[in-house]
Amino acid sequence: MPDTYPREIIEDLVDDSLEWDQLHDMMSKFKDTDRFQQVREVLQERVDWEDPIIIPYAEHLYIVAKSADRWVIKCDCGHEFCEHDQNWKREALINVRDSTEAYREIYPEGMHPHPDYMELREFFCPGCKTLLEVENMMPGYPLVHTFEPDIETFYDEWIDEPIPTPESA
Amino acid sequence: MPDTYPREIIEDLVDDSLEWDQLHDMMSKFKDTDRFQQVREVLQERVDWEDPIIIPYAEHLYIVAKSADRWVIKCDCGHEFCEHDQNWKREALINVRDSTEAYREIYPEGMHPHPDYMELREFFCPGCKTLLEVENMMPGYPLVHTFEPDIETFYDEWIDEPIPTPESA
Amino acid sequence: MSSEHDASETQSVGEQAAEDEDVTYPRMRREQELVEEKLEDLGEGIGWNGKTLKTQMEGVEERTDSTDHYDGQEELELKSENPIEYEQMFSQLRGDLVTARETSKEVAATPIVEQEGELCYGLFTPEGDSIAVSTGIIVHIHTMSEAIKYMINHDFEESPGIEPGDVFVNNDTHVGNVHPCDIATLIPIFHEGELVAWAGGVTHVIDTGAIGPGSMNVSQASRFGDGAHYCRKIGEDFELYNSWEKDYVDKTRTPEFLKLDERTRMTGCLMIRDAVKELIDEYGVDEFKQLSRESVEDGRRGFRNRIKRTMLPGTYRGVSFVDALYEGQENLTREYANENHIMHAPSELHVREDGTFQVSFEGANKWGWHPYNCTPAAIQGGIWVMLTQTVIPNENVNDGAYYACDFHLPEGSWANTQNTETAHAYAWHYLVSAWAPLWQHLSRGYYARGFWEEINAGNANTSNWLQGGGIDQFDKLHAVNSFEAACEGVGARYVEDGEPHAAAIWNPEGDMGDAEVWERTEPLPFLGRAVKPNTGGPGRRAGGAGFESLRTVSDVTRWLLYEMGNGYMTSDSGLFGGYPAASGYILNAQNTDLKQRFENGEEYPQHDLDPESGAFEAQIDGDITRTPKGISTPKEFEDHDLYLNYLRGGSGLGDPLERDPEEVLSDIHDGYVLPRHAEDAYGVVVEQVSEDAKHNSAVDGEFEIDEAATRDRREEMMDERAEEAVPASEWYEEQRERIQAERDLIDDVKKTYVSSMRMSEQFTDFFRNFWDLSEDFEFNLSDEAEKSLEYRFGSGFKRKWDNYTRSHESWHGVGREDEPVVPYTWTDRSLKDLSGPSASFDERTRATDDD
Amino acid sequence: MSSEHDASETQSVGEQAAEDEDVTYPRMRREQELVEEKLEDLGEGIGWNGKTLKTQMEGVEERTDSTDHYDGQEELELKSENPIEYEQMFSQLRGDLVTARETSKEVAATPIVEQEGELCYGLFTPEGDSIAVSTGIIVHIHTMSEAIKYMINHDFEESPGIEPGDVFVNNDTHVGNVHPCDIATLIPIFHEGELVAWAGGVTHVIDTGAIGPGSMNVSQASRFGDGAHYCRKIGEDFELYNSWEKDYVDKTRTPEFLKLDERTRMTGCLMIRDAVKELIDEYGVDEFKQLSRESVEDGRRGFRNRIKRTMLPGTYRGVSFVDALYEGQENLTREYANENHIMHAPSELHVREDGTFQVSFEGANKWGWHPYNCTPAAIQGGIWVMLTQTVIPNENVNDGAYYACDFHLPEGSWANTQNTETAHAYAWHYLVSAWAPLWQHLSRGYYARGFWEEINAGNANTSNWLQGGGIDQFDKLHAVNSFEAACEGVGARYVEDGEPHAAAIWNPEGDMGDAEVWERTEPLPFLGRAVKPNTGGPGRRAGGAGFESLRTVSDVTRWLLYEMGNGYMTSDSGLFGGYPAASGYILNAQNTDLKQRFENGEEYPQHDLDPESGAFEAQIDGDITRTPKGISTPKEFEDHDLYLNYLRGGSGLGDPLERDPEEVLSDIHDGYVLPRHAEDAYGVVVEQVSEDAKHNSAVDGEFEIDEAATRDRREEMMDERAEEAVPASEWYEEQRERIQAERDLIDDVKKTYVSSMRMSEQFTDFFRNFWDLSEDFEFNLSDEAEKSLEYRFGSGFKRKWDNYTRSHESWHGVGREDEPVVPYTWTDRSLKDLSGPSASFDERTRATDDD
Repeated sequence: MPDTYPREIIEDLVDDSLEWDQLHDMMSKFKDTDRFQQVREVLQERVDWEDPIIIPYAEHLYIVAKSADRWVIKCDCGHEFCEHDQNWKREALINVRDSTEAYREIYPEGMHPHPDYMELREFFCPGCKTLLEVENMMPGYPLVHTFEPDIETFYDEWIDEPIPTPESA
Repeated sequence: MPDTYPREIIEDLVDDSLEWDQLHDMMSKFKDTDRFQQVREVLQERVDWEDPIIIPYAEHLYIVAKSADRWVIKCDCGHEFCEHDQNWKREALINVRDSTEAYREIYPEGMHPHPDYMELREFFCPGCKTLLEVENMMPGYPLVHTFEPDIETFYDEWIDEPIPTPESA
Repeated sequence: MSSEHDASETQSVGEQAAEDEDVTYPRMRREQELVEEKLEDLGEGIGWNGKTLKTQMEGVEERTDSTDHYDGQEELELKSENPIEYEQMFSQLRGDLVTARETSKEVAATPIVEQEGELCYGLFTPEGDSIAVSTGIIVHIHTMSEAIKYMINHDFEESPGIEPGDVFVNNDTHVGNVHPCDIATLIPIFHEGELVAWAGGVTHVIDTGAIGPGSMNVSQASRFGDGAHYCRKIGEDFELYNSWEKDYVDKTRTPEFLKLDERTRMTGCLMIRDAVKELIDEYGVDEFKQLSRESVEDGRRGFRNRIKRTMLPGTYRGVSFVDALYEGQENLTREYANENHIMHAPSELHVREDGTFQVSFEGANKWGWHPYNCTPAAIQGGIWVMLTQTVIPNENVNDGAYYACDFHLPEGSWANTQNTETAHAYAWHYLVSAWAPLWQHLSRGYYARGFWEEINAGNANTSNWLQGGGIDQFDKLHAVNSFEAACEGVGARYVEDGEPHAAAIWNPEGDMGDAEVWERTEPLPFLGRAVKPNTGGPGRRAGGAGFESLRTVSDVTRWLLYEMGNGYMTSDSGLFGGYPAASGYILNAQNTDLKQRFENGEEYPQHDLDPESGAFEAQIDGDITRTPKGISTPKEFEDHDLYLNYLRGGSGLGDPLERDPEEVLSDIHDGYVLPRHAEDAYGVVVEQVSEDAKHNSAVDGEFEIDEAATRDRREEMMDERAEEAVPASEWYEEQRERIQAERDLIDDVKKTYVSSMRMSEQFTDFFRNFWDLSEDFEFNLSDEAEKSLEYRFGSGFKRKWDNYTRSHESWHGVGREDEPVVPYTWTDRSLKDLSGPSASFDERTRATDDD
Repeated sequence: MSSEHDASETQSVGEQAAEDEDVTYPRMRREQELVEEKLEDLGEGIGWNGKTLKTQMEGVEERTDSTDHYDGQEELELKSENPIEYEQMFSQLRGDLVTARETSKEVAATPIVEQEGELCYGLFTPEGDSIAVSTGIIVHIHTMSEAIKYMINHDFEESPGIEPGDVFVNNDTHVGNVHPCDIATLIPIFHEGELVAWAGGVTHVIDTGAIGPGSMNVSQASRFGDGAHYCRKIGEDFELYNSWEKDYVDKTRTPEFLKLDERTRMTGCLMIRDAVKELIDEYGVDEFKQLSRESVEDGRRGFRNRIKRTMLPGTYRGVSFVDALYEGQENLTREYANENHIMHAPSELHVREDGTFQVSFEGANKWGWHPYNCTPAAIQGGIWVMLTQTVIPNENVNDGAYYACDFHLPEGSWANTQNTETAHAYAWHYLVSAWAPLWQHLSRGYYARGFWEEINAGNANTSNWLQGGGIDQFDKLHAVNSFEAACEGVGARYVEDGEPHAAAIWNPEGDMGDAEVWERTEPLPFLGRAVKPNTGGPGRRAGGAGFESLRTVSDVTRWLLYEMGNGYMTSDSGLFGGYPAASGYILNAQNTDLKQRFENGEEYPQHDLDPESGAFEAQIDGDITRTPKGISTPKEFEDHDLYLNYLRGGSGLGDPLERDPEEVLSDIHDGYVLPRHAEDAYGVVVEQVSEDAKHNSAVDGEFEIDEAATRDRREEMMDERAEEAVPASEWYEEQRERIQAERDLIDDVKKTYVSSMRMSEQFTDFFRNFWDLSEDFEFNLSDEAEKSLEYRFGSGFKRKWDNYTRSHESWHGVGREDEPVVPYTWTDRSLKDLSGPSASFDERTRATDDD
């Protein structure tokens, strides 16, 4: 019983170039046990920098090892945001859409939130200006620290591998 | 077992001069079988005219026999309204209270019907001007023919007596 | 009496009963075995001699119909052969019912039941006809009767089964109730495997989960806001199901009160069951069965005898109205419920040659999107109780009286909606207003027959109802409905003034209740309570005065209050020249400075004795609502807001100018009449003895009669009558022209006429004939009014009963285009135009004149 | 398929089942005898080995708690020793459940059930844990589980008894339901005198008698307007009580539909019972019992394995909001319900080291006077179904997944009101909006783990709900609620655009339904139906587009319609730079000239594809309501009025500037995107090929890309980003100052913050810490907002459950002032500040890592 996919399928997945039937198979059949490792390897190949990827964090973003005990959040453009357990949004560029005019660029009349009730916070990478996240928030809301992976547990207990370091890479 | 009251009690009743305890006894004890006859006799004595009373019809009003086959509604002042099976109100004087001003003679502010919703129709005897009935009606309502006694059944079947006539009186 | 205190008392009474059952009543188990044997082994029913209940009920109806005697009881064998035993048995039953009520009342928690006695018990035949009743709100005897018949008719015997130890509940208006807040507990009583009787009890509970708080909310337009409805089995072995105990508590804002009320009813029903068992032990079951049959027939004959002895045969007619103003009300549950309603209740009573009654409401207008609609059970129960309080005010009250009355309630009218979508939460508003002419029918009969001591001008419109709820002083969800409304002025008698602030007709024991008691369950302290002047109608005999309580609000959050009563119309007319009682108004004050006034020891309002005086307004600052309307939907009140609870007076009797001036003077001193109205209404001129003299001082001598001026004034008034009144014929022409031109007739009024005309060919003919209008005369209505009628007439029927037994056929027998079974005699046709006096009587019921 | 046609079909199916029972299933009788013997003669319970159900349930909980394996099933004996038999048995059960659903669906009357498949079945252990489920709206599997546990917990076994042939109903939200319109039928399955399982089925019915018509009315403020609630026994011997059949029909506007729905559920449950009996016949009861235990434990392990295989341990956080605007709405049932609400749903997911979930809503704000409140059963059932559709999208779905999740729902919040006075009729409005971040938690986990094919930006806000009722084209009282809402745009996947007008998440089978089918039960003809542009959120992968139907009204009287959806807020955010879906708006036209337009063959509106175009307004005269709000209370509609039913789109994923311009061009041609937004949102410049070219023509080639201009525009937009965006630190200072000064913050927003702050010390700390506010920082509110909070916080609790078993203790475990059992990590404290990664996990559930 195969519990892995061929490398080229994983590459297509990462490149978002899978055909629908391939994708459908992947969704409805088994979940491969080496997916994390394969995807990480492909991603590591795709980026232009050497820091070992510890985990893919979000589209364009990675937690990478700067040393054995320092992990940071880094954009694929090379911009480094912050320590891995900090909220990268606090280091991003932000644009807030909170007027009817600004909303109407994206949505037709009447089909957008009311600016008094909700604003859109667009977070850009200071390096490449890519739009990394859009938060729809009630005005005045704190920034949400969306994801804090438990890296040690993951590596130590779930996949039983050492956490990558610059040395191990 | 007594099933009749003394004549003087009945007279006091007709004159509205019973004491409360007498009245209470009358209400809570037996109903005398000859009441109709006694009251009719007393009333007949009280009125100033000779037409035999067939039945007391309402306060001040009577159905009296003008002949063996003609009965009319008559006021104790002597005024004759109409045939016994007609509505005496159609022959009365009428005053309609249908303004706030008119209402306020009888009731304090806010405590009377709204003139658009209800009027008071006061019916007076054309003879003695006594107020005989007050109807509280929605504007536009027909006059109500309140009471049509079935005299024949009453005399023939319920009390088994001949209906009074001028001749029998 | 705190509710906690009550709870412990209850427990002792209620649990004792439950425990006793297991230990000392092995009878129930024995009965269960016997019934099981009959049902399963023998395939028999629980009726007598193995019949099913349904077959047995059909037999009773069949025999009643074919013999015109209840159950074919042409001879009252037991009564005639052993009259003393009959009376002993009946009195014992009656006594046991009264005792059950008095004892179980102690279990109750609310002042509604405990102070006002809003409960009653009945003992019924297996078919649901009442044999004997307790004291109390016995309107519900007949509604319970309908509920039992409904259960039989809809095969509850088949499932869920009717077995020894079972407990049933009903509060569904369309099954048999006036409104959902009167909850009935019904238990079957078995003997040797046969159902021999039902015990039933009703209490008026404080909240049944209507869309607004209080037992009789006013803001809903349909059943869907009327509260929870129940008609089902809720227990076995005289224990309530756990599922039931967890169910209804969330369908009320006052679960603790309802639990205690239920214990009350259970306690009473079990006591009645014991009493029946004892009676059977003593006299044997055959005697009991015979008694149960004969007592109903005896009741039927007793009613007719009483009628033949005290009334006159013939036809009595009257009409009454009441307003329900919803235009502009807030928080209605439907957009189209925002309209004004007028109830139109033509009332025609035929007293037939055999002493039976035929009551017809032909011409009643359509039901409406308000909670004042009625079911036949409500009207019949309501009128039955009204008759029991008047015609047969004695112990021998049961469904016999009902069997002597036929009711014809136009199907689709407010009096018989036959549509389970309609709301009924305060059906009494229309019901009590509609039966007003019946008082006068009876009084006219009594007058003609000479029984003047029985004459009564009518009753008060039972209102205001102070209701509401929110989070109370104990930080709990709560609802209130003050039964101060059980105390109103009574209509004038022929020989006495109407009693002031006495019992409302539907509860002969009602009184205003102790202020302290109300305050214990209602966070609405009294600022004042007093007789209210000029509420009773003027007359030779004056209508009894109502009273008023001025309440404030204390220690609540999100508290709602509302008013319910007549406003633009007065529902009860005077008699023989007496005037109707005053109509209602609303007075509230919100955002007041009461707190500061308390703190500063300043004056604050305690009354609104003379609404024109400005006294109230002078003593409080705030947002004051003073309106002559009578109904408001729930609105927010906060601490230190004010609410006037004005309880109405009764109507007057006789020409006020015939009233003894001394009595008018007493009226002033007693606070029944304001001095200015002594002159305007009575022609009695009074003088204030000093500048300090106050009306309503309850001190004699503050006013004096000016006798000469009074004489003059009265003569002058007689002259004014002669001058101002016109011959009716003149008035007729003027009015006819007004109607043809639709002049000065508002839409609400015209809508009422059109509604009745669409309901009834007969009324249409009457109206057109009386005013000599064209054959196709119709009023022109606004679009809104047209729409309102279209909506309601287009709603059709949605009936609760699948099958109607004979006694329910009349629910459909009226309002047809052809001649209805009820003769309609409002048109020019008089009794004489009928083929004979007896033609006014339904063929079916003519022949019974054996007694 | 007409309802009449249906009725006859139903009869054949339903009655056949009933008849068969008597003839061919003497088993039920035999079971009844056995149970009676146990209960009465032996004094035993109906559980296994003579235990009562309650004792048995306590045993399962005890063993689960002490071993951290469901029922102590540490070894899956059956599965490990005889895996093929285990799988065969389970598959057979699963297949039988699916068959029961497919077969019984044919009995159904409404398109809701018949077309949309709004029904499901489950098989449960005696203690109410689901063993296997059918397809369909399986959110109700877990709610039925709660209902069974409630019945056990509240001693239904004692009374009314749980016996062979019994039928139970539940729709009470506080017992175990999302909202009252989902009615569950539950029947116990016995074998040799023991309860071996429960069969349960749920259908979404068309009307349950809420204060307004339709299954999910929006105008009520409390339970008292939420419709009828049931939790009780309604039949024996697999026959419904006559009392029940006469009861519920008046508690709905659509009795005929509900009758058929009930037959559907009965049919399905009886089929499941047969299937269980056959399984037992084949494999023996011990195997079946073992299967039922092991399958739940297996499900629990399966969930954890799946999580450990596809997700990352750690903490996921998100927040969502939705609006419910009631200020100025008409016909609310309470005066103080007239206010705007914002749902605040902070969502914190801890994926623990053992693969279990801990979901916390700490910080959620208070419940409100609207019908969008939730019970724990609703949230847990809702999230359970969401997980079954995502994490475990296979056959092996049962309550095992539930046993692998802990929920912490602050008591008193909208997510766990613990107050039976609250309204819940459309709990989904808050529920679906609140679980939006969970999609993203999962997607972030999948992303980190490499399972990118599972990534999904979220779901659409499920709305609009077209609902209403009145007198329909057949002159009958009717209610409608269009399940076109079962079809919405889906959120973008990582690797595909979101599906347009696909299934709503809570019903994987949902589609928009045939217009003709809706028209058969709804007097609301379609004028047009089309994909709605710009409803999906822009992104590299676009959110799936919603659609719209323009309906008119035909041949009705007193017809009400209303809207239900988000308006001022969008509830689902985009992911990874994608934008949220568009929010809703309301468009109606009343008093129109549509009739004349029809008659004259003139143009009339069929769509509102571009609200800015003026096209709609140009094609109709009348009173047009166009408002960006999403909710309206029932309002009157007449023939030829118009109603836009706008079904929402899904949210987008990834930076829109990364979207292939060719795909944007396709979007235009497919009607997903209006041309002007191609440039504004995507930086794609298109040109119209000719003046006649239309967007949304579904014809390719009407627009062309200007590639150079597109390149330029996109570069320009990147520059604009650099210029206009500011460092977050700068933004932070500005915002901090804004909050301190309370500048540009409306009362509705501040009220929401204050509500959450009063609910939660933790949220308060988080908010103050984040913005570096003083220790006593509070927002100043208007009097109205203060009152609103005071009213609700002052309302206290009114709990439905008397006793909570272990699994229900968490309903009270959150929101305390001291450290709650859930670690709250939103404050500066990160995972690392805890004593160790495992410290984020409740002690009780740490140790289970045996599989």
